[in-house]
Amino acid sequence: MEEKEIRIGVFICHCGTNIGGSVDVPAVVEYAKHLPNVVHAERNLYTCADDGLTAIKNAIKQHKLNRVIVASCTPRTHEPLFRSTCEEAGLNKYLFEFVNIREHCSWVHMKDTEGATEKTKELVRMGVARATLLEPQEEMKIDVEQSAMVIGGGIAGITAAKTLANQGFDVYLVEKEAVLGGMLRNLYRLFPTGEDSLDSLQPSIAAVEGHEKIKVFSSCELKEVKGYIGNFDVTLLREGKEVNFKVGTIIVATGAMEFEPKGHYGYGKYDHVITQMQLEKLLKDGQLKKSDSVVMIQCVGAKGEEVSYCSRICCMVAIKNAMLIKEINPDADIHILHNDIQAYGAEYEELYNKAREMGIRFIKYTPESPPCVTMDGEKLKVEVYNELFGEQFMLGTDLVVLSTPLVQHQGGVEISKLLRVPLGKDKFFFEAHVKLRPVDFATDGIFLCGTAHGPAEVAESVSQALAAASGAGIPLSRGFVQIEAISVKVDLEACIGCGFCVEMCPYQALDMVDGKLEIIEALCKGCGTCVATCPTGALEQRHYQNNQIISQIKSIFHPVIE
Amino acid sequence: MDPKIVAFCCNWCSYAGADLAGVSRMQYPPNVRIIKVMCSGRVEPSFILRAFEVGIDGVLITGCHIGDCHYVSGNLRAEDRVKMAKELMKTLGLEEQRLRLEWISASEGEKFASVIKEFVEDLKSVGPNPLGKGEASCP
Amino acid sequence: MVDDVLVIGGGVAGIQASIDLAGRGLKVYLVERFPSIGGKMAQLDKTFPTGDCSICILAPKMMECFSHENIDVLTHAEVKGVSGNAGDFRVKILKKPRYVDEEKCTGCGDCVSACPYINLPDEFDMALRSRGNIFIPFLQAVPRVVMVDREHCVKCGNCQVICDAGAIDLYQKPEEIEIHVGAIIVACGFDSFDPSGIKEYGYGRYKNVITALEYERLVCASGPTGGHLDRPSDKKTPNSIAFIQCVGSRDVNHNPYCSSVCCMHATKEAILAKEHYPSMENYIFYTDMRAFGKGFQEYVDRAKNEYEVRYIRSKPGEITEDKETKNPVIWYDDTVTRQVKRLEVGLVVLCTALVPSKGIKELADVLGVELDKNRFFKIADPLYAPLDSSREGILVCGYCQGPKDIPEAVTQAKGAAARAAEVLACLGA
Amino acid sequence: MSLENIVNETKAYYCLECGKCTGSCPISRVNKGYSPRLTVEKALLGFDKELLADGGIWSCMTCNLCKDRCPSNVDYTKFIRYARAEALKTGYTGNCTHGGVLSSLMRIMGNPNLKQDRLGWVSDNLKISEKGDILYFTGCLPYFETLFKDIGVNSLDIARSTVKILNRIGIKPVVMPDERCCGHDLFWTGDLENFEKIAKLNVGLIRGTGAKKVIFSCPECYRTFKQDYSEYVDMDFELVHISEFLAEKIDEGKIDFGSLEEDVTYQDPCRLGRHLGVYDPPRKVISSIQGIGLIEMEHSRERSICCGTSTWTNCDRFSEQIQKERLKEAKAAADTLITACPKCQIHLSCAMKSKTPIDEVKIKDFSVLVASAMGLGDDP
Repeated sequence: MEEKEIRIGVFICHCGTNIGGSVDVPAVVEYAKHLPNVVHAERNLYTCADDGLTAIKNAIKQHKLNRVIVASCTPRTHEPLFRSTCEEAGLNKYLFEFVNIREHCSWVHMKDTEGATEKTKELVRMGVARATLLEPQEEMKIDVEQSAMVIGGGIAGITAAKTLANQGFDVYLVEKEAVLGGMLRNLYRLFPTGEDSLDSLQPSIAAVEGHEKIKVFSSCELKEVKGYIGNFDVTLLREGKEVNFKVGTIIVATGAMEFEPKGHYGYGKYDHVITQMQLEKLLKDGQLKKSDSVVMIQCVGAKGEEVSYCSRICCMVAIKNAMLIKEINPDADIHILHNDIQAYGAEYEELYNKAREMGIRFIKYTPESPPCVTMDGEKLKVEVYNELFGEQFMLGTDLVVLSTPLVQHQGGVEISKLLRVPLGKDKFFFEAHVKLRPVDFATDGIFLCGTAHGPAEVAESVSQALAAASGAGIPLSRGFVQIEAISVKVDLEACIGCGFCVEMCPYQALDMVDGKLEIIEALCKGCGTCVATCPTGALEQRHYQNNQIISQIKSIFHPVIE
Repeated sequence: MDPKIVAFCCNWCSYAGADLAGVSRMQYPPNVRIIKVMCSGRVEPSFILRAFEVGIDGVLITGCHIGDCHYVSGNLRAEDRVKMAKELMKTLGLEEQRLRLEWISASEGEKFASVIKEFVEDLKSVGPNPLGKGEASCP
Repeated sequence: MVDDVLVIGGGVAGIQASIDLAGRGLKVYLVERFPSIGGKMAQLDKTFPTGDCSICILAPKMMECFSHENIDVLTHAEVKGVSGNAGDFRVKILKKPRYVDEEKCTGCGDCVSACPYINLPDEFDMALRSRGNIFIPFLQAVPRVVMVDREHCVKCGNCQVICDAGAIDLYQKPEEIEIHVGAIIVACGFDSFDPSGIKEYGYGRYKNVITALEYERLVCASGPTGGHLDRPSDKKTPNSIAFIQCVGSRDVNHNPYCSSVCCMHATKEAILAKEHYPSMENYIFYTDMRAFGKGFQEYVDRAKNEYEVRYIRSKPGEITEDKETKNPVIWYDDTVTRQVKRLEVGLVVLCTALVPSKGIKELADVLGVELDKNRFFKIADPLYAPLDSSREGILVCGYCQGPKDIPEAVTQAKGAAARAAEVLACLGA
Repeated sequence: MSLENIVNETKAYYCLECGKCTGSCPISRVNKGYSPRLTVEKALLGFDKELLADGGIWSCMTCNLCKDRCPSNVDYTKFIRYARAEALKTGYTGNCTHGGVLSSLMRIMGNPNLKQDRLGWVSDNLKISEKGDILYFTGCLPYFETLFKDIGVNSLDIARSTVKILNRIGIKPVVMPDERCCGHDLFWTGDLENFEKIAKLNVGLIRGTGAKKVIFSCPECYRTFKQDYSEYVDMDFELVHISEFLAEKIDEGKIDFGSLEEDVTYQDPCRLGRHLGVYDPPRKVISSIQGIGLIEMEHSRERSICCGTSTWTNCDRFSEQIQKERLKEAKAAADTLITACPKCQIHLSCAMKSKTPIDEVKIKDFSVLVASAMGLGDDP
């Protein structure tokens, strides 16, 4: 479509009375006929209805139109419809211009027909000016490598790998430890079902290790990840040797670790002050010596300065472990000192009730005056102010168990640097949108699940892993990724390599490679913020080029005669 | 005197806010001409000056609330550019109120309408663009 | 072996599952009982903890789902029968009549203003506004098509006269279609628990005692009062609001489970009230403050410090009303100071439990799956297969699988999509 | 029964310490020292001695407001009853009012050798019989008449009216000459030993009359027979409250309640209402009287407030405050308050007479109202 004659068709919609009611549509059509490059103008009762769409297709063929303008409602709902109509008539869908004359004009100037009609004429005139400068675009299709990488071999990583492999995609499962299983390896029983942690894990590990579509790389480290969605090339370090392969999508399932409560409640000073994980190990190995009284303290290190979040699962871990101790020694006197018990949902509330039924006592302490643990001769002594009863309590106890939050580990921080994906204020990985894209990263092609996203128990990690697998599976099953053609392009002659644009991009789609700008089209989301800083105009945004916008500004008062 | 306003609305939040004003039939004066951009960060100081140059009386830039930007930080950049543009206008002797930056979410139709009404009143009191209407010939 | 998928329920979970399935090239049928997709999330004003406007982040997904070439959205329709098994389900769907031709109607709304009988409670706006016999489900409805309430319609014909598109057909018949799918994803969401059974709180007796969903509609910009918090008794803005937690939740006589979202949406609603009305006093009556999600605890801390929301650890015993001012009066035992106190506020918002949606038992029977004792879908292996129902090939996600918030519902929806694709792949292989 | 067993029996361990009980309790609202939540927490935290010695457990009206509203279904009313039984064993007791005359009366009536002469109120126009299918249980009315007629409460009017109404519909009820107190207050103050004796005595006497159906005008007797006797003695006769009996008659169309131009409001007795769930029959009977206006108080049905004290223990200024509050609420609804339990009538009438004046509320018993509406007059 080189410098041929510009032939614009304008279609003004009545939309019943919604536009026709306060805009003199025939007058606008008459006016549009005389605008530069307009060879055809008509009006329709409902342009988006079937007869409207067929009118457009016929007009394109009959008048050999190479630009189409529809003036009607809002592009947010109807642009896809009109673009596909133009495509069906053989016209590149980026040669279509949408002018909003309902929500932005007729509906908001209902009593001022004269003003509304004038405004409609001007809006159509601005549409014509912009349409004249539109260029056809091809939406970039990027082939996608038919494989995925899962970083982390805990329950989340295993589930994601298994689901993707079962759908026929090759999966590289990368784990820094020697064996798969992650945190569940050293847990004893899982709530709410009480299953044995390691036994319940075996079938999943076996399925992954035995799966012909999954290559497991254990005791190895991620060295480098380059590229973008569909074409990530990965370099691993395994026993000193480098391994590299290409993958289409990546799932981060690097897990988390238990917070070390140094200096809290005598941890490290008295030997009978342990963490829940240490208790779990004692229970697992059957080495918990018979203790007649146990005091558990919740929110150790959490909801404070170091760790400002609630770690979600420690209440249920404490309740489960307390019930296990009660099973071994029914006469044990167990107190759980808590802030607010996070027994959300149905099963956990039931478990919380069962614990109270078994005689486990819960005491609410105030964060302002937390309990204090001292050694009284041989026995540990815990002093706590029972906020709801209003009295100080002295509990002599054989064992103090501290419930500490899950926190990000150093391995996770390194992975975030390698993949250039952000960490949140809580240092866990920061997902694209906390509500509606919980398992995606802002960067396309990389997904997130398990305790790397934040504290979660097994069922939640498994659900997230399946969700991440779904996200990662889509580009693989389609084989290509289509990018809307509004990304930026650079005129390398004009580019002076100043690099102002690079910092503008939140998606790292721009890179200065020895003085010349390199654009990773697949990563560019088309916001245009970088174009606005380019001092020389070398950078341009497809479909929103400077000249197109300026033509609209200039045509506000009179037609632009190019 | 009918002040002419050009509004750069970002595709994700404020354009949808303007749509909602329409859907809810909130009436406001017909002085504004909306130009859709993908993000408020796309608006260059040059667009603003070009508008004043051709005689537009007021320029409105609307974007998503801070933290809501579909492109993470576009609206923050818009803030810097509007600050810079206002300094230029000050030196040019153009009244600062001729340029406004507003955060409007997709459900704040009423806010969009009231911003337009307010802006029209402001511009009426400030008076027409001293550079005159549409005479300037510019590339 | 067929690899189309049926998704039941057009809320945020159903929409997300459909988008993910369609994204990998599978054909999806999305069946929604209400005349528009969007579900409960469309009724919310803002969402926690970011304060995003709910419809702003939902509408693009609704449009993407509705206009996706791989997804057939059947609104105002219900699943009537399911036979066969995984990989080969035959599903009977009843498309209830809208009395409007979806193809012709452009949602212009002329008929809505032409209908003279505006006296029916608007379901979407929690009956805080009345609608006519012909109505648009809500402003941003997708599909943006009107519907006739045939039961009350007196066939005066005003709407037919005014409708240029000739879309209204008052004799439209229900239509039963059969589709053939390989897997089924259920995402039928929840209903809000009706607290009038808890007589001591006076819902239904005192005008200024409302539920949280009603509050959301009152403060929503596209709601019945255009976002102005006008309390029902005198349409004035109250100067203090009390949010009461666990109304019908964690209650053996109603719903023993914790609905998991009320502590957080109450905090959000209190913050919103403070933002719109700086002099507003906000109280939240709670038993255990449950802010366990990402960014939640920090959100509650901000509510306490920045927005001066006062959290009172107590479950009120009773609410009475000051006869003149119609202000609700809360009688409660402040468990921290161990004193029985009285608090008069301008408005009480009951954060009611969220219960499985009406008709879930019938749907479970039709699907041949079991429900657990709280009437959520029964999960065979809750830890390692949390989204598989008790029948192969039928997945469940969202609130109907158990209490959860929007991000968890979206996560489970994507998970269910992956499981469905996995089940189909394994059957097909 | 040790405190620990009491906690298990009443499922008090499910307590979430949410405070809804104390927030609902009419006593806690006026008496800062009493809190059902703290009482349960004492048991949970092992403060057995302090709990049993705490006089507060005898102030509880056992009115079930807290039990019905507890989200964890802790049966606090049963918890108090068991605690009182345990306290009794360790030598603690409530502060019995009226010098303890009521409790000694009840213990005496548990003695089999007692021969009462209690039918003095049966004048010749009241037709009763010794044997028959339908028996009318009068409980303590003769004793209440003696004790409380000086505050203007004639409890025996209740008995007379009830018999007149039954006679009007052709029933000559059996009224036993040696009937004993039903033992309600013994049961609720933990004296189970005497309670068992009285239960067996009463059931033996009733069996002797061959009665198939026993009608009660007092909700406390009704509840005691219906829910507490079965543990100690089997009964093969039907139990029904007079309001339920009359409500059935309306359905059968066999009764006309005449007319009465009066606005009244109705006090749900906690035993009839919350304990037994009988809310509608009394209302149905009252509103079928032509010309009557039945206006509900602010707190009615499940939310009604009890009459301030129970089992004749710990009546104090707090009880009076509750009674005053209740009378004010009744006055706001109507000039006449209908009670359906002799104790409600006594306690509320007593509060009417108290020093600090409050505006006059006429207090009338349910049966007396119905009898006068039917023109049966209240002449003896």
